[in-house]
Amino acid sequence: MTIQLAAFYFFASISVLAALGVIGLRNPVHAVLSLVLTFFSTACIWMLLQAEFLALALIVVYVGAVMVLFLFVVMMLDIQVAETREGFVRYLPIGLGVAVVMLLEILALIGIRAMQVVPPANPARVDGLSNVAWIGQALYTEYLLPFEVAALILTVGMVAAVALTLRRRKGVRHQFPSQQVQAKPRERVRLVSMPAECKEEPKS
Amino acid sequence: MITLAHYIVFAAVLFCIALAGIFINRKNVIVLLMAIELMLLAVNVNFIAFSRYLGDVGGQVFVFFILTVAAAESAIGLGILTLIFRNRRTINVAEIDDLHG
Amino acid sequence: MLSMHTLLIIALAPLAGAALAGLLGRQIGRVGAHSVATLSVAVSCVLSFWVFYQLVWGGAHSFNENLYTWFQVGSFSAHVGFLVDRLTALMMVVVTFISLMVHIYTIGYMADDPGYQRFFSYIALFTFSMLMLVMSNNFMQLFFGWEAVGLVSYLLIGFWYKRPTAIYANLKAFLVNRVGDMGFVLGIAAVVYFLGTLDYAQAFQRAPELVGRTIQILPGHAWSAATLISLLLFAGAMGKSAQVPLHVWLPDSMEGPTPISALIHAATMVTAGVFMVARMSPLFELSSTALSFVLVIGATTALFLGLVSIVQHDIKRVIAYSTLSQLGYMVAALGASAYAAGIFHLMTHAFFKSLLFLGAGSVIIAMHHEQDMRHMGGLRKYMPITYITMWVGSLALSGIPPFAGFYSKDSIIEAVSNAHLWGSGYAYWSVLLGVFVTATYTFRMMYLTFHGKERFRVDPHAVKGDEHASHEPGVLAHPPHESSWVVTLPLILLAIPSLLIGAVAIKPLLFGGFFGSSIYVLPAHNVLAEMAGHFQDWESFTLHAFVSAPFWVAMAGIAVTSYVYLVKPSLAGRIAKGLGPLYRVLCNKFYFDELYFALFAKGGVRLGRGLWKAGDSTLIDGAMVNGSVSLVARLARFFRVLQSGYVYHYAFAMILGLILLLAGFVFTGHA
Amino acid sequence: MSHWPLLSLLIWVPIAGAIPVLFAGQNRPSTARWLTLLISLVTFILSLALLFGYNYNSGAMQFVESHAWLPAIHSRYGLGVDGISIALIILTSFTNVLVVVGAWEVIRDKVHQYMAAMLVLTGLMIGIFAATDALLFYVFFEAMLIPMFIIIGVWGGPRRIYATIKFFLFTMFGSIFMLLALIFLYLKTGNFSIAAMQHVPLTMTEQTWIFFSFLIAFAVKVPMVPVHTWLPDAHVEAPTGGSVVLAAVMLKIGGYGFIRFALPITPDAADHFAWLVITLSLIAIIYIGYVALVQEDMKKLVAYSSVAHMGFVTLGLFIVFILIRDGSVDMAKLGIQGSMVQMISHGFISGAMFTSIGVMYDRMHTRMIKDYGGLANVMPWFALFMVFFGLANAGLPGTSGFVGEFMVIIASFHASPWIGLAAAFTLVIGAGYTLWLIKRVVWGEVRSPEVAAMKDISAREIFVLASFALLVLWLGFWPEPLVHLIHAPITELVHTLGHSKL
Repeated sequence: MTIQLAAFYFFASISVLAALGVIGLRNPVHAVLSLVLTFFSTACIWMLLQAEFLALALIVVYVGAVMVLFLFVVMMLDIQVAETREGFVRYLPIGLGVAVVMLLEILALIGIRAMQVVPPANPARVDGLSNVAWIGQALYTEYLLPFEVAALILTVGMVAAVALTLRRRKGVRHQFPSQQVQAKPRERVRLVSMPAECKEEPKS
Repeated sequence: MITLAHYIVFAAVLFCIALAGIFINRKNVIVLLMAIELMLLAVNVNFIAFSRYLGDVGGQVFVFFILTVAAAESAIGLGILTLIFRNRRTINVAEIDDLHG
Repeated sequence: MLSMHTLLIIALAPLAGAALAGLLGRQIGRVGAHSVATLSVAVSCVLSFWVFYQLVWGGAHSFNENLYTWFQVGSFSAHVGFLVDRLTALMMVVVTFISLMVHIYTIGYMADDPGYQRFFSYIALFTFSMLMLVMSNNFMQLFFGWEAVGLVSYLLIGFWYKRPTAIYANLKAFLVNRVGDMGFVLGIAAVVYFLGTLDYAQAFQRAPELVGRTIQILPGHAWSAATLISLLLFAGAMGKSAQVPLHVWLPDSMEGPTPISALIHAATMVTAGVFMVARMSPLFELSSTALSFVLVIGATTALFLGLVSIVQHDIKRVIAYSTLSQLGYMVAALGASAYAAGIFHLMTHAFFKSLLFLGAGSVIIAMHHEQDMRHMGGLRKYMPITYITMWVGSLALSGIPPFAGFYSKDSIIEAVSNAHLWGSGYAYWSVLLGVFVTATYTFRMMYLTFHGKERFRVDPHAVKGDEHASHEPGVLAHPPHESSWVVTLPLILLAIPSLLIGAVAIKPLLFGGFFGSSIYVLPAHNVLAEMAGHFQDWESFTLHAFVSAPFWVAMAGIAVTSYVYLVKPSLAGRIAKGLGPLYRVLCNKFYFDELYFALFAKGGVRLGRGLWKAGDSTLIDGAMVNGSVSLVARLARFFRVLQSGYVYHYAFAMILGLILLLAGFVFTGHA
Repeated sequence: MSHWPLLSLLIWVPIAGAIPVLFAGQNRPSTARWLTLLISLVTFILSLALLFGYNYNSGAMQFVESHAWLPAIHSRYGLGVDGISIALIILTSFTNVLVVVGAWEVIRDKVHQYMAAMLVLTGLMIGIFAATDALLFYVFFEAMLIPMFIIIGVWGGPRRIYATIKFFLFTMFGSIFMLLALIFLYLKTGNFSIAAMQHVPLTMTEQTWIFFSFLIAFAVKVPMVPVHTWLPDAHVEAPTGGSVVLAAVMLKIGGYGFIRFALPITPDAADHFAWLVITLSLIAIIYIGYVALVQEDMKKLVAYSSVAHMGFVTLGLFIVFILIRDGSVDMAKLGIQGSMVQMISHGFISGAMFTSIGVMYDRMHTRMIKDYGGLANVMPWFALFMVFFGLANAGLPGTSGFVGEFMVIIASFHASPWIGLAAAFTLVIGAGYTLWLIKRVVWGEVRSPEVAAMKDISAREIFVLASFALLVLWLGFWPEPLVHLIHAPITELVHTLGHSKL
């Protein structure tokens, strides 16, 4: 048993346990934190695969951004835990049953024995590059258009998320800068010409 | 040595846990979303493992894109979630059945 | 020589008149309308006489030219053109002359009708249509004229469109005519089929090819081509010339104004069938079966519809049935291959029958639109001109020498007696007895109208308000008086030919080869040639009458009628009662109307409703269209239960599917 | 002339013209009207220009335009016309002008949208008649449904939803089969050119399947018995303009489809199943005649009479096979000529009939025959037109209604006297239902105070009806120009039909 294998088993078991926590924990905040742990351990496994860039990206993007978003949402929303937990016990066996059947099927299909292959030399190293440079070269040449599209998707996702959650509350006073800028003096002051009015002098 | 099989089995286990999560947490949208994230993660593990063992950069690039899309997806998903919660004061999926035919 | 321009003017002048009077009627006013229409027809009339003169005495040849191509498909074409030979010219003269008389008469007759301009427009249009019919040089244009006169007849019968009876009658007239026209169109199609052309000249030239050609109509029954063509064409003639069993429209057509009854339903349009058969003589001659059919139909019409005339009370209906009977004579002449005699009778009949109708119209004006003869009587002292001219017409109708009708009718009877076709025996007895019937109803009408006691009373206070409104029968506001000159002038002008034309025309028309090549008769059928053998001149023909059967039969009819209506007026009622069932059958016109109404009108509507409800509504829309819709709806109602709307149900289904798919791969062993 | 993309202009001028009309907006109806009229007139004049550049002696496509459209499936933006198409295109653009004038004051609600829909509809229908690429044809064929759907669905009568859905479903049902047939032919020929499809050899089995696909598609459109029931419903609910376009142009697409697709692509199957279509046509003529007789709704009556008249179109097209078998080529041409003339003539007559009914409906807001009576007393000019068109509908010689029927009857008598007899029956039954309608509506005493209050037609309505009337008369008295226009392509077609594809 090499050190890598030991590390693999270590991170994998943490990851699996944390994943079980994600679906099993009662408190949503705990579940999210557990998910963070899953991601983190998986990132470590990716490191073992010498995919350093993606492992770090997973931690930075997912753990740093997405999971924090989850956490915010969970904490902001006032969720009745009891309500969302109903049926948990009832569906546990069926859920586990389905999962196990599925797992067995997948394993049977893949054929574990056939996959007992040792990894070849790191392909990035073969080309004399670091992993980051290796991906970067592919990304900015061959996959340039998808890359730009991905950027667009992210932007759209952001705009959509903002648009979805944006709301105008009633009874809240807003300023409308555009209208304020366009205001003209004529609209503000109204000159009314009135007949001259003099106080009626009592006739003497 | 760590063989390809290790990674694949690991990914399959993650995937099935996520699957079970969808079943048992059927009412809680947040956990559903998280389970989906887990599934994606499992898939990503597969991609990277194969990329490494086949020496093909395409797998890793694909993971990159999946991360992008997943981020966008969870942002919008959470946006919708807050909207639902704001309008209905609940995230219980059982009460969201407007599509009932 | 004849030129296209002259003929175009003849045909188009009335059309222009019709358009002006009709479309600009309000602008040009009443006087304008009748001037324009009358003038246009007068132009036609004068030019027609000129054309006639040119052809008969001027040595002009027949004119046959196409004006323009109607359509051309491959080698098959239809044209619009004119064929003017002596037969056409004779018809043109008759048509335009009588039309002109009717125009003049109408100025007086319709003087206070609100539809004055419309009326002139219609009759001028009629003149145009009729001219197109007779001047045509091909079948297509013939059919155009044929239908166009039918159209004008439709419009004119329904001229007083507020009367329910009038609009019923015009619909009936059009539809019954259409039944005949259906045969006519098929006849034309048959001509095209066998002869490959629509042109008269070519068709007649190729006609001999028809001999021996047959067509399988029903499997195993070969029909002679000539018979098929002739019978189909004759179906059209039966409709237009109101032969049994398509005669039912003509009596009802009397709902139209009287000038129309004279022009269209006596003198010209109804004789179109006779003209057509004469024109088609090269085709009809080829089939003795068809000729027999024509002969029997004509003779039947002549006798049996004449009988109906005896029991009518409406003066116009008496004349209408008499027209039917006379048309029967003409058609019988055609069946006997005596085409010239048929045309001859057509001509004399046109004059004296329009005279009778216009005279009846004059009487009707005098009686304030009363048409029932039971409320007339003794009118001779009020309206002498009408009285005398009507007698001329009546004597001509009854076939008393030397009036025109005698010559034509006598020659028809003789021709029929000489015919050798199947059914000619029956036909001969029918037309002979018809003479008795003719004399009877004619004299009855004259006696009831002009002689005997006055069966109306004059009461100035009886009629209030509208003069034309229906009022108590037999009560007049003013005493009857003679009509104005525009009415009597045409009567006099028509009385002259009614008196003379027979004697003048018999020799050239029947025996002088007047028609030349326009009429073709097989030598074996040529009865007129047989008669020509012992014909010398009209005087001897007249004298011969006094020793022949028809004259004495007519005299017998006159005698009986005179006795019944002049000597013992009460006898008529007793005879009617004595002949109970027969009288009823006659009064109901042999129940043709009732039968047709039940069978075709009601039956058609019932059939239509049945088809609509059962076919369209129930079978197609109910079972097929809405049935498939409701099937889908039912299926959908079943499947919608599956759509719970819960995301996790869908997810569950999806995962289940995935598991099954994987299991499938696992067990079949290939992915 | 030749370097102008005349056909493209004809299609896109009205469609593009719809945009400014839409921009005229709800509040400027008269701008929308005048603009629409202008565009319609331009389209009409452009369509007349086709006549001048047309070579009458050639049966080939002319004014051809061809551009790459969908290179992946070898479909081209291909346009071209022969005499048959030109006749129908002119009918379309002409009808459009009259419909626009006819709707002038009648449509008050959302005028700009109505006018725009009409323009788009016109452009698309012209596209149908001009397409030489089957896929392009199909696109126009389907797209045309949308504006019609809107016209009936928005400005229609009370049961318009039922009617539109029925209309849509019937047509879609038919066109799906056509699409299948076109895809099959594409796989066979390698492109979507109609001309190529006409020349590709096909076995009898293939032809049979393709023929029935086309038959279903076009039979719905024509419509033939028994898939005709959408037509009365659609007509009854459609606004006047919709009815006019529906009757005058849209039904012709079915006949056109037979001429362009079903007959030349599958001549042997069409020959083999001619008896079926002939039987259905004769049923349409007689059975529908009886059904029309008893209708109480005027529009339904005229709609049924349309079905009966279109029966002549299909009859004329399919007796051709019997005639070719007998060797009477001229009569075969006459049959197709009769069909074409009948289509054009029916366009004018039914358009005018529906306009007339629209005129009455605008005044009384009812289409029931029993509510009318004695219109001749209060509306003499209208009565003149109504009677005229009624007689034209009954096929009176001198009107266009006669010409087509006459040709088809003569040709069908050649095929068999019994077919001729059944076809000629229309003379009686057609006159029966039309004149009975006239009797109950136009003649008689004034029926009610509402009728007495009706005003005679305005100058605008006279213009519309008189335009129709002049054309009806012109075709009736001198059909030769039309016959000549379509003669060369018909000769070509008969020649094609005479040669087996097997």
